Amino acid sequence: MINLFAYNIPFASIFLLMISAIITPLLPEKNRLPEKLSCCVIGLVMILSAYLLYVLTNSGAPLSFNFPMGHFPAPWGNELRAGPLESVLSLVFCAAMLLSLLGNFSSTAEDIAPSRRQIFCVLVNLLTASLLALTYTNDLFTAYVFIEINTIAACAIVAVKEGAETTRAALRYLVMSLVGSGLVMIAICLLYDLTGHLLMQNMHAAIQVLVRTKNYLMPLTVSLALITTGLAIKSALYPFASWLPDAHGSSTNASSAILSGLVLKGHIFTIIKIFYRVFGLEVIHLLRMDNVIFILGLLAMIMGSVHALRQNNVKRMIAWSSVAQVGYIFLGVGLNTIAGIAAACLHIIVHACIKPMLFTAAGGLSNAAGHKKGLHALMGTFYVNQWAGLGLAVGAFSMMGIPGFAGFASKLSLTLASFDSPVIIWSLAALAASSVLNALYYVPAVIVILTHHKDAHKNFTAPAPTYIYRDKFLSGIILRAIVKTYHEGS
Amino acid sequence: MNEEIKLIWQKFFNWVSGNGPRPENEVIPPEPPPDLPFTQKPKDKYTRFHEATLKERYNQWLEIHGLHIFSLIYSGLSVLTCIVIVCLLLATVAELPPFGDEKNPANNEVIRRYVEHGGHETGAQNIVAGLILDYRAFDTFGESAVLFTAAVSVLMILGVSRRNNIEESSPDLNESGQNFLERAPPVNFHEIRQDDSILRAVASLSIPAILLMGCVVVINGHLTPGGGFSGGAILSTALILCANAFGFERVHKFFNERTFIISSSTALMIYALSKGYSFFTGANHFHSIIPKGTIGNILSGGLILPLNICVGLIVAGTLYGFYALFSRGDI
Amino acid sequence: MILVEWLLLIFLIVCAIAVSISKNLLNSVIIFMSYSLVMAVIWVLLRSPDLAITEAAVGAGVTSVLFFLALRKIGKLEHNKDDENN
Amino acid sequence: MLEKLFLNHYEAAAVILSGIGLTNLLLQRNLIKKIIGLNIMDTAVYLFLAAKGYVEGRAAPILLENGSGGWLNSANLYVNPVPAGLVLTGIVVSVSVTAFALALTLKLYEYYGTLNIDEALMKMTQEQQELESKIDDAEEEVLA
Repeated sequence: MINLFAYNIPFASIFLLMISAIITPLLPEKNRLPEKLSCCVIGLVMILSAYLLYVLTNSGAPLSFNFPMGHFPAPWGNELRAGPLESVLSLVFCAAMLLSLLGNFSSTAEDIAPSRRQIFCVLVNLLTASLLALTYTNDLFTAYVFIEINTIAACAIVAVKEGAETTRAALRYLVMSLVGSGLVMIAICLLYDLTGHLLMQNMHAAIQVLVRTKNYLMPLTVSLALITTGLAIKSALYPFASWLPDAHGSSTNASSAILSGLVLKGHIFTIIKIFYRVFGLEVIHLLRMDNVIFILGLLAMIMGSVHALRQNNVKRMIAWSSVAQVGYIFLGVGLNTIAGIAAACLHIIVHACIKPMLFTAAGGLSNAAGHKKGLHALMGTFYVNQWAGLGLAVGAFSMMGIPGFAGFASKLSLTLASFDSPVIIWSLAALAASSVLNALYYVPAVIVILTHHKDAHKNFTAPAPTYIYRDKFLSGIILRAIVKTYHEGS
Repeated sequence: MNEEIKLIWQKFFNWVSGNGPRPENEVIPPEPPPDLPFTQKPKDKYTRFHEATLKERYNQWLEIHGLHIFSLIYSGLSVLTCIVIVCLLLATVAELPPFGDEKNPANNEVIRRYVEHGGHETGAQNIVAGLILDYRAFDTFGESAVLFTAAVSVLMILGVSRRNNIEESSPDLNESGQNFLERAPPVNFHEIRQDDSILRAVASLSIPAILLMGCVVVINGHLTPGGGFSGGAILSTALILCANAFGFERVHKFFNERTFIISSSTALMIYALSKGYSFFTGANHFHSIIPKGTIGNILSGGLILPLNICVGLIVAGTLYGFYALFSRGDI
Repeated sequence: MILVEWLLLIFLIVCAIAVSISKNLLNSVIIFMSYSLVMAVIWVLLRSPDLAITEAAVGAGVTSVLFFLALRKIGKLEHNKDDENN
Repeated sequence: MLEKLFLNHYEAAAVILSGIGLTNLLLQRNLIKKIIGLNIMDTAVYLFLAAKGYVEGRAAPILLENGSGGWLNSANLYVNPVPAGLVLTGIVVSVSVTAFALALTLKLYEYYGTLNIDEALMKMTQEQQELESKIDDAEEEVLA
């Protein structure tokens, strides 16, 4: 049995974030107090998650436990479930959130008016709380409610930077997300009707019975298809990803970092949970959803990179690259093996760490170039803001999958995972093609920022703040990746 | 009779189209013609020209970029998708367990416990109230958080931006001529204020009744249908009516942005803390000190009554806040 | 009783179609309001009085008021625009 | 199949309504109508859920007195309370989402003077082009 303190951490982390969101509007706006408070709380939650991970992996306790929310046991009340994977994800989410906030501390001040900044903090806290709730929850309807919080908070975070473009992007994002959540809601209703439960393990048992007796196979397929489509829209799988570059490209740097690093991941992890915990991999295979996901993942890997190649705006380029990376994750999910899902989780973590860094670095570079976002305008910015330049380079190498960087580990595990599956040729070809395409747009970007520009001193403004946080971060990633695969394997 | 309906329609129409009340033309309003709803209203020359050009420019733009076909395909595809979805879902529905049958999978041991033990486990007579505020309270907490998120976001989008813009008007927006609203003078109280004596008389009679009704619905949430959310919505209508009849300044005296934020944050905080206490004690198998009371009494249901009051406060404040923000961009 | 149910359901569908094809936003909103009211009645038939109260207060009340306010504000904005440009 | 649809008429109606709502949400160019479509879809889903909770001949889930001071708490007397609870939550969610979407729509109208996202996109791209050409001109002047 794990100790009482660690046992309460999942609940405590969600509630701490909620409470800090609730009291933030009451704080004075002076001294950027709200932002400091949210950073502190997110940092605290990060430490708590790390401790939970430590306890879960080292104490010889059972690897996961259920936490009933209230006085009533499993099928009657809500429940949280925490295991190593959940605690790793919450640790990564909190860390990425904290670093995105700290790394963009000054650009946030430039982009957002003070009174909006306070609300921005409320939204960030709510977003983190909803992400953690999505990570820990064991109940489908709770997941739906927190998906909605996530949606509203994410759209509001896009719109937090005032301007015509962000408003349009936020609306577009909102409409697409609402289509997604509508589909998810329909699917949850169907599943509730078929199984009579909302809790994941009870649903799983009921679905196994239904499949064994070959009852209601068609409604099951439809609900699976609907819930997958809904969440795929929200997590920007390729044909549904048209909203992403707008939303991520136009908002303030902190928002882009948070959105593309974390919000997408929350939805993807929900899909993985539904596949793995609600339906079970055999049922997914039986209902043919794995093939669909696999093909869409392949498509996203290629098309995301192709779109990214055509962009001139550096933030939009990185946003389209997110679409390609989401494709990698779905490729892993579509392999429909334990190894595939482990690789997908690993890529979620890697991408959640690197994408915020890329956005932060790109934001820092474009600030250094006088708030221009065109790729050619960034020429030589490395020499103005070395940390940001280094961050962009490291992130780019990692995205390309150069050995020694974090992206390599996840691409390697994806490759290894696809060895067992009959579709190995396709997945290997797509991995190779996508890596080459990644290189085709990331390498020129790195070269551009490294090229010495003789007018550098004239145009460029003062360097952006330190990005030192970013690098410490990265060295830990590979280590964590290994820990993670170890847990999935065991 | 017909004339009266026309007159009422006219008033409503004027209100919606933003022309405000016209107490002086109680007899027969001269303009605009009553049958034309506001979207088809003949507009001033410039606007019509402007909208026409916008449409034209839009069509041209579609053609230039070769998007016309794309937009047609998009429309066709979405209709097709929806037909496919409807057919698929209809086929699914045909396979689902039959309607109203008691042997449906949903009527399982979970429901049995809710009904059979719900009474003494939660102390609430209304099973739904016990369900959402005790058994599945985490969902409901999430729901309040959704409302809070939306309130804060709408405040940010409509309220705060306006305040900032008036204080430190951003030059780049005004230069491009885009932001015509920001150049409009800020709305003052007098402009919206209604001098309708009938409305005032009716409002002063009905506002206490509505408030009472709202309180009854909130406080009896664990005994009868209703509860924090519906009661809060009723309470907010009393505030809205007050603002409409006596002007926003009256409401502003006791309910402004500061009180809005303080009241909803405090209520949500009480909600979170009390629910957190009950989650904590429940999960750790500690004894909870909250008495359940006897079913059917007003003081029963453990935490449900205070939680309903908190939710009612949040909802009333938030919905009035939405109203105020939408109608004048400030609370 | 069955007949009433069917009538109400058909009314809902007609309302939904009318909302989508009506050219006038104000009409759409009013039709949507009646849709919500009928939905509240149906929920009473389905033995869910809690839902009926909430839907009547929220769907037919608050949501419609928000739509009206939005339309009104758009009308108002157009007026401002006209005033400024004339 | 048709017979079963007649049997499940509430669900069938709910499904058709949600299809119409979804069409509106996807297809309509006008944002206000999109949002109405969203509301139709949401209420349709709630109708589906509420219909799923209904059981023929049972009472609303509020405990009835049994005449001797006790409560009738047999599970065979009341309809399923879970869908009602879920729908209550869902209604709050949809009204919050509606308010938020309408606020964004108003903001869009302030900026672009249109309720159509595509027209707004067009306006934006054209303005960007104008702005870029202006910047180019300015740069050329500086260079000259």
